[in-house]
Amino acid sequence: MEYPILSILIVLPVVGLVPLLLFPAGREGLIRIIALAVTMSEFIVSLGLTRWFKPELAGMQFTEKSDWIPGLGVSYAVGLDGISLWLVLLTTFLVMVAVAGCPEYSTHHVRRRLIGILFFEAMVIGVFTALDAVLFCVFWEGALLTIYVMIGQDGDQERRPSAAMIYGLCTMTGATVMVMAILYLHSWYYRISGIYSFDLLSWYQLSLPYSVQVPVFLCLAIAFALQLPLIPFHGWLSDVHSKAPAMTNVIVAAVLATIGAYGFVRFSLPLFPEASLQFIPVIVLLGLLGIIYGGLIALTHNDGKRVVAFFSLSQMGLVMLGLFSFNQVAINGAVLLLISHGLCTAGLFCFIGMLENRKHSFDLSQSSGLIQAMPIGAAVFLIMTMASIGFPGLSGFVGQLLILLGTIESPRVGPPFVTLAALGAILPAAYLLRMFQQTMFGEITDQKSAQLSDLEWREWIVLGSIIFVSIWIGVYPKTFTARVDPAIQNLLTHIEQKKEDDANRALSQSTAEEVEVLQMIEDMLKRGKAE
Amino acid sequence: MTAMLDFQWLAVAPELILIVTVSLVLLLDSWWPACPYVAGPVSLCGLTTALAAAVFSLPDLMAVMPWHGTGLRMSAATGLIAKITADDLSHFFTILLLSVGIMVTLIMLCETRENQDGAGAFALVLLANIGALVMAKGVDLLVIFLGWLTAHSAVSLAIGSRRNSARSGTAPALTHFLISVLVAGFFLYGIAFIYGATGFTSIAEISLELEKVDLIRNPYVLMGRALLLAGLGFSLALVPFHFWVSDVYDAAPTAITAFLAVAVKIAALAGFLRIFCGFGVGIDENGIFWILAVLTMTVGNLAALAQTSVRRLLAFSAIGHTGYMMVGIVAGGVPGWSAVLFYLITYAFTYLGAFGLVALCSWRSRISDDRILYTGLGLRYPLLGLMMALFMLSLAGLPPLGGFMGKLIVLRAAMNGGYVWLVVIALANNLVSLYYCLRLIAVLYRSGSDSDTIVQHSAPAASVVGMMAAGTIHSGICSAGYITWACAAVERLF
Amino acid sequence: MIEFVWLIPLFPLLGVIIIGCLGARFPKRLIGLVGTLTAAGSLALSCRVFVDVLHMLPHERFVEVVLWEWLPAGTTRVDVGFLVDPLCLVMLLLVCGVSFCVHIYSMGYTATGFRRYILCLNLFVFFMLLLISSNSFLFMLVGWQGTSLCASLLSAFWYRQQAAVTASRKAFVFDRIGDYSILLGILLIAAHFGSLDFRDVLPLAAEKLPAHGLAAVLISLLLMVGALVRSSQLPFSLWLPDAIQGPMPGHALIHAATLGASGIYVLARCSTLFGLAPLSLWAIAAIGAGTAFYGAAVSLTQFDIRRIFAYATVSQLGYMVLACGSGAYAAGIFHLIAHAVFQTIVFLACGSIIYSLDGETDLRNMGGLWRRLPWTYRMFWIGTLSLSGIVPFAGFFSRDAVLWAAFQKHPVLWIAGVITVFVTTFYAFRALFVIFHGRNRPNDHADSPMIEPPAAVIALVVLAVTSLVGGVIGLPEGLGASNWLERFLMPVFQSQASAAPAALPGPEVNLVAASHAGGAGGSSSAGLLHGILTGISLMISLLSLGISYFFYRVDPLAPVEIAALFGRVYRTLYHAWYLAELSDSMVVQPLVKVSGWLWRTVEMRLNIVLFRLGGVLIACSRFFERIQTGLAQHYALLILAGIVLVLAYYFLS
Amino acid sequence: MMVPASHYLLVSAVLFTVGIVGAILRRDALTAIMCVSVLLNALTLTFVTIARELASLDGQVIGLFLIAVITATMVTGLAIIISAVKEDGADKPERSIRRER
Repeated sequence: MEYPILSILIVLPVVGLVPLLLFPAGREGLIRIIALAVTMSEFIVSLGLTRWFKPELAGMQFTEKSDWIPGLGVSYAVGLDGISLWLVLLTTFLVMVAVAGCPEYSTHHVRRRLIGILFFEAMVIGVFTALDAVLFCVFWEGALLTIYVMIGQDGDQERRPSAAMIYGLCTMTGATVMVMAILYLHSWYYRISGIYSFDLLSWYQLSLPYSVQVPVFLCLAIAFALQLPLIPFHGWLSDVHSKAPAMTNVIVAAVLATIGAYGFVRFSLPLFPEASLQFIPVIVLLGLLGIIYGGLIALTHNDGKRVVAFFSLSQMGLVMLGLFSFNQVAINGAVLLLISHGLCTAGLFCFIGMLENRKHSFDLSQSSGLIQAMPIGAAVFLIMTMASIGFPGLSGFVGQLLILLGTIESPRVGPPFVTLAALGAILPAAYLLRMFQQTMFGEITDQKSAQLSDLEWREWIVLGSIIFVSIWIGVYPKTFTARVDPAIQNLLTHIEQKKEDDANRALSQSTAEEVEVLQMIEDMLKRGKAE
Repeated sequence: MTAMLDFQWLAVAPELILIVTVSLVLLLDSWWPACPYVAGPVSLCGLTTALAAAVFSLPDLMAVMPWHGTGLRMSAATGLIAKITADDLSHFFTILLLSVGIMVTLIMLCETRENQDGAGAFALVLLANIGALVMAKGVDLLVIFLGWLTAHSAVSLAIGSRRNSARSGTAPALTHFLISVLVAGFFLYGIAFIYGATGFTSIAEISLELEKVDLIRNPYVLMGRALLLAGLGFSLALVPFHFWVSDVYDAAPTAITAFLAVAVKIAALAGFLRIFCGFGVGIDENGIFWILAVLTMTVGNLAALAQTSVRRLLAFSAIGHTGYMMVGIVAGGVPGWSAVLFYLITYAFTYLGAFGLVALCSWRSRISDDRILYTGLGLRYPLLGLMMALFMLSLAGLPPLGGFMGKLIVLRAAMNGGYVWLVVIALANNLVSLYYCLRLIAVLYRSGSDSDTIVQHSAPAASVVGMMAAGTIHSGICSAGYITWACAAVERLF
Repeated sequence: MIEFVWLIPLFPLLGVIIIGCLGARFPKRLIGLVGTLTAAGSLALSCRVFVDVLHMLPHERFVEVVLWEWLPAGTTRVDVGFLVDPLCLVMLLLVCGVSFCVHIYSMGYTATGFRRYILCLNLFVFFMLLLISSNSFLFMLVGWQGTSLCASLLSAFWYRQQAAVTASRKAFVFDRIGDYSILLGILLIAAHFGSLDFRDVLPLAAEKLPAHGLAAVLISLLLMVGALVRSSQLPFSLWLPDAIQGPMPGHALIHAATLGASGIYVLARCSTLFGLAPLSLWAIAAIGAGTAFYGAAVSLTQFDIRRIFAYATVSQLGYMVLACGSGAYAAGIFHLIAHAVFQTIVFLACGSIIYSLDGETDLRNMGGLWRRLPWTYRMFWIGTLSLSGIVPFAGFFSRDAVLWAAFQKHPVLWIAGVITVFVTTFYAFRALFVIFHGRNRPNDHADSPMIEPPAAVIALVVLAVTSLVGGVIGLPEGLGASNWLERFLMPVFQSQASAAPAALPGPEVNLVAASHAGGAGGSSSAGLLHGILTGISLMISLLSLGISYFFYRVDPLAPVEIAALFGRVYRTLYHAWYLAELSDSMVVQPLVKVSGWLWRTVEMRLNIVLFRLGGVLIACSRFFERIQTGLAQHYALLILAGIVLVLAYYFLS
Repeated sequence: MMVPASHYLLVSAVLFTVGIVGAILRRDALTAIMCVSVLLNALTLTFVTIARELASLDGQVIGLFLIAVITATMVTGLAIIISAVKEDGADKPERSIRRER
């Protein structure tokens, strides 16, 4: 495999949006076809990744490295391991789905939205593959900015500025804090090794004193938690979801959350083992809080989009639990749950978008009896719902169960936590089924929903493909876990080994460590003054 | 007479060329007063040739030039030599300043049609450019002051010489002039103090003197330092000295505003670098720089937060950017100063572009309220909107634009210098700036405005905007080259 | 042939796929045919497997068929695999047989949305077969949740009726509660055993878990709650009666025959674990007895025939639970089979009745149907007799076994059971007499389509015959006969029998020992006692039959008077002990309140902080703007101040 | 008799202060600029004094040089004021210092 396949993946969408820029605004059909072609080819290329990916290898694959700003140690370094592999695939797949299932309503926005989505795709793939902190930062902020613009542009009219602005502020706060943390790490790496470098893989070898780990960990945690979102950083979530159009929602719900979780995997866990271990209770508690809080609110809420939003909030709580139980199985499950959550929310939002596309709101209190108008749609929606509530044999179940199984075995998270977390596997049944029944069953209330048209073949294919993947995960998850496992194994061993290093150091010369650090800080200060 | 021989005329070639151009422009203007279109191109040619001269004179200058610079003997009787130097640093600044001058002239061309008294303004900008060059090259306090005064007086006149979109330029001209002259007084007094304490005005000798004799805590020297800081702070728009900025930027002709915001700041930074790194030995000034940096960042960005007029917003955020540069200065050393220089480049790109856009948009339509003027601009003129958004994002320091790289590198220098809290504050400010930039972008794309902004199609200004946009992106993505240049420029000093 | 056991659940799935994908334009008859064929296929295959197993020695009748690894959960691997053992086989035969009959019956009747109906049925059968043939706790969950989903879909079959929709959701949510508890149990098992395979967990339970240990009690209690919710025992017995709102034949298969039974199946399957926790065994027994009585008593007062027999089901499930609680799992399974058969008969009969009356379900509007539905009438008789346990129907033997086991556990349980016997017979015949011989003629539905189509009759007859002769598989040993079923199932519970004496304290020891000794056909005293008890229960049911005949044939006013006499009791019973109202006010309303509160007070205010901060910043900004007076001299002054500041720094630092 | 240098410096400082105060307090532009010129001339005096103290001619040269500079500056200021007045039409220079809101 000599081709720079990752760079191709990153560049392809950007190249693809050039023709979109060139075409006049009048030609939505053509534009959509082009965008679809681009995303499809992107997906096919990413399938190539699985083809050439070597499951047995634990480390990074398809790596490329070239200097960007040599003086500062900033480089263009990309690579892929088992975890990011599936996340990249998920992204390409979902973007394809979103473009294919993109509702035609408000056609004057379609072009802009497609451009946005293509750019976003490039950025996100960059985030998943970047091995250089600055590069990661660049892609990260690029992605968030795109989302901000998309929300701001084609959200609902009345609430849009505030929703978009809140989102923008939250995420930009996160990004800023992240820059802070990265600079801090950079300076520490220089202080310890004497080399300017932003290279993640070499940062992994860095063993920081605990006092340094904590603040940096917190900064990064905030940055990532804002994307997940983890309670209480979810202020933007429900507004954005309820106001944004379906296609944006697909992307936001499915991909953004994944970015956040990925950040934890790529940065927090390997870089700050002690801090992460220290903060397990906090993170886990927040996760549980999210699970229960989201579930409770969703129980009686009437805005379908918000319900799905809260659903993803609680799912993310479960994911965090899995990640921070530091257990092979649980992290495995977390990755699977990420994928499945992406698929489910994407499917639900696609369907909602198709309803909106038929000029039909998705308000639970108003729409009912849709099954009479669109039986196929109802069936598909039912399967989506089941997949989301963790119905065995579909995608949700596997992830949730692996997380729970791993968590109960891990000594760091006690059974009480698991008892609460299991609620996250149960509660969705209550509100998602309610959503399904309130909209699909019952008498038809208004004339408009009586003459709804059932799914057409395009929408059929879109949702069908999602269901197909979901069933695949549910029935034969080994396809995915087999490639994820080595990476996680690698991560855990890395963490353990670093932990015992530090333990030894603390054992041998804890005081000397302190002195050394103080010394470093002092002479560094001197240097700063002198210049 | 012998003194004349050892003077490197080549070192001042750009200035000489500019002087010739100035006189040419004025003569032309007096010959054909009816035809203002000549002045612009002529001064453009002058600037370009000067730039070319500066670029090509580099190698042989490097060869012959002693590091402490060359000088022009002012009086045969005394040994007083007004020293200018032509090291890498001054070369860097010369090229930067000349290209900025070119851009500003191009922007001016867009406003020329309306006011017939165009030529004078062109000449004044050239003069100001000369002043800035002298300031950047001088290694003698007096020379620096001379350049400083020239630049500021010329700018004051230029401000008064023409109208910008909404209002007359004379009022800001008066404000600027009055304050600048006052500050000139302080500047000069500072020089007087140091001269009195050490007996020299040339920086190199002063620093030697300061090291030799124990003058560190000498009150006169301290007074001198403080007053010099004030003098340069005025043109840098550091916070206690920044009050004139918003009014002047708001009312001055756009091109001149651009010159003030970019060229003058560059020159002032050069002077700052020469003076405070020149005899930086001795007392520790980082504390005051730290305070000034924090003040400047915070006040600038916070004040920009509530602005509805784009000019004033740009003015305040320019103050904020000075604050970021101060962060680099605090970090100090080669990393710090090279970061500052790189930041300067990206800042120049962004601001010239932004002001070019303002000139394009706000000239014809005499709407003073920018909220109406810019609402939905991005929908009516997609390209313009895109550019504006680009510059705003660069101001807010978002990747992969120049602004991001500049901030990143400056903050990195500060962080490596151990100024963690400074970095924290800077990033907090960055967040604030993000807010108003994003809000402006939102305004640009807010549909349903009834304003009929006629954007006049002025090729030169548009080309400026285009080039600057390209520069903003390029300096963000391929920043390596710029950074190496900046490092090379400051290496000699430390 | 055994290695093809996975084909058994596959057949119905095949039917689902065929009907679901292609069935859009199939004629109704073809759809029915496909459904029946698939049912027949799995029935035939399971018979084949059964025969194969019969040829094996009792102790090696455990065959595990693993298709592929499902969840790679580190050390605890979970497979997509099947475990063929006697218990599984019995259930297989039962489910396939009943589903076959129901399919045949369904072909007779056309309901609107027939395709949906058959789809739902087949899907249910598929999941049910998975549930009973899976080889690990986790894989069992697939069937477990699938069945509940299909059941709730069927309850919401007529989705226009809000009541039906609500009921179906209620059923589903209740089952999720059960799932939750079972999930926790499974997690605990995984934590303690490091495996979830029945073959690994159940035999080793005695070694891995300390008897009476917290772990054992916890695990067994959690599993118990799940099972009890499924078989709708107190206090979770709300959902099943409400859920019966769809087409009756479907409910006959799902709610009457198999769904509730799956809970019993789990109890039997985990017998070993329960053996280790006598506490939970006692709980199970008590709950079973209580529910048996509760169901019967409530059913006594209902007028909606669907509800009558729904509560009958609840009560019968109570018997099975009681049996399991008494440690006589074989008896429980036996009663499960018998009950499945006769309850199916009754439900199907009700189906024809309701159909012939155009969806009329109220007892008070029925009567004298025996002429219009002769076959249904006869079959209903058989069903009722078997339900009320009259010799020689299967119901008699099975219930007798249950009661005997209960007596061995504790006489009080037996007494409760016997009282229930009385009530059961009473309400059963109440329904029969009122429906078929009642005085008030319903308005004659001459226009209603053909009644009693041959298909339906065939299905009913087959079931009736089974119910008539089914008793032979479990003749009570106490009376010297040989209980084939118990011996066949023994290997499954053997491990428990071996583990139990070590675990259980005094009395149970010799009781269980006695039961197995009885199995050996030993102590005659036990046999005598058994005979006496049987006689008593038989007498009681005959007596209650007579009473109900007197009430509903001779003197119809008597029941009304009695109802008036015990007004309060009557009303309590009629409202099913107000359980619904209780749960609503205790659980549902608080949740709704909390949810609303969270939304209003927390979620809506989340961004307040952000806004407040923004306000402060804007205020600062305004202040800086106000400083800018626009007067040059003010600026000069401020600059002067700045210079002073700098000077101060220089001189003070 | 010899007047000590400190006196000169003092005088120039006083003049400087007077210039500042005047420039800040006087509302009309003309006076303000005159005060500024006073201020600058004070500086000239300073330089000359220092030169005399150091017994080097540099200071004197600087003084001469400054006089030229000051003149130029004053001319600039006057030019601006004239243009302002011309624009406003009214001969009330103080108005033109204010920023027009």
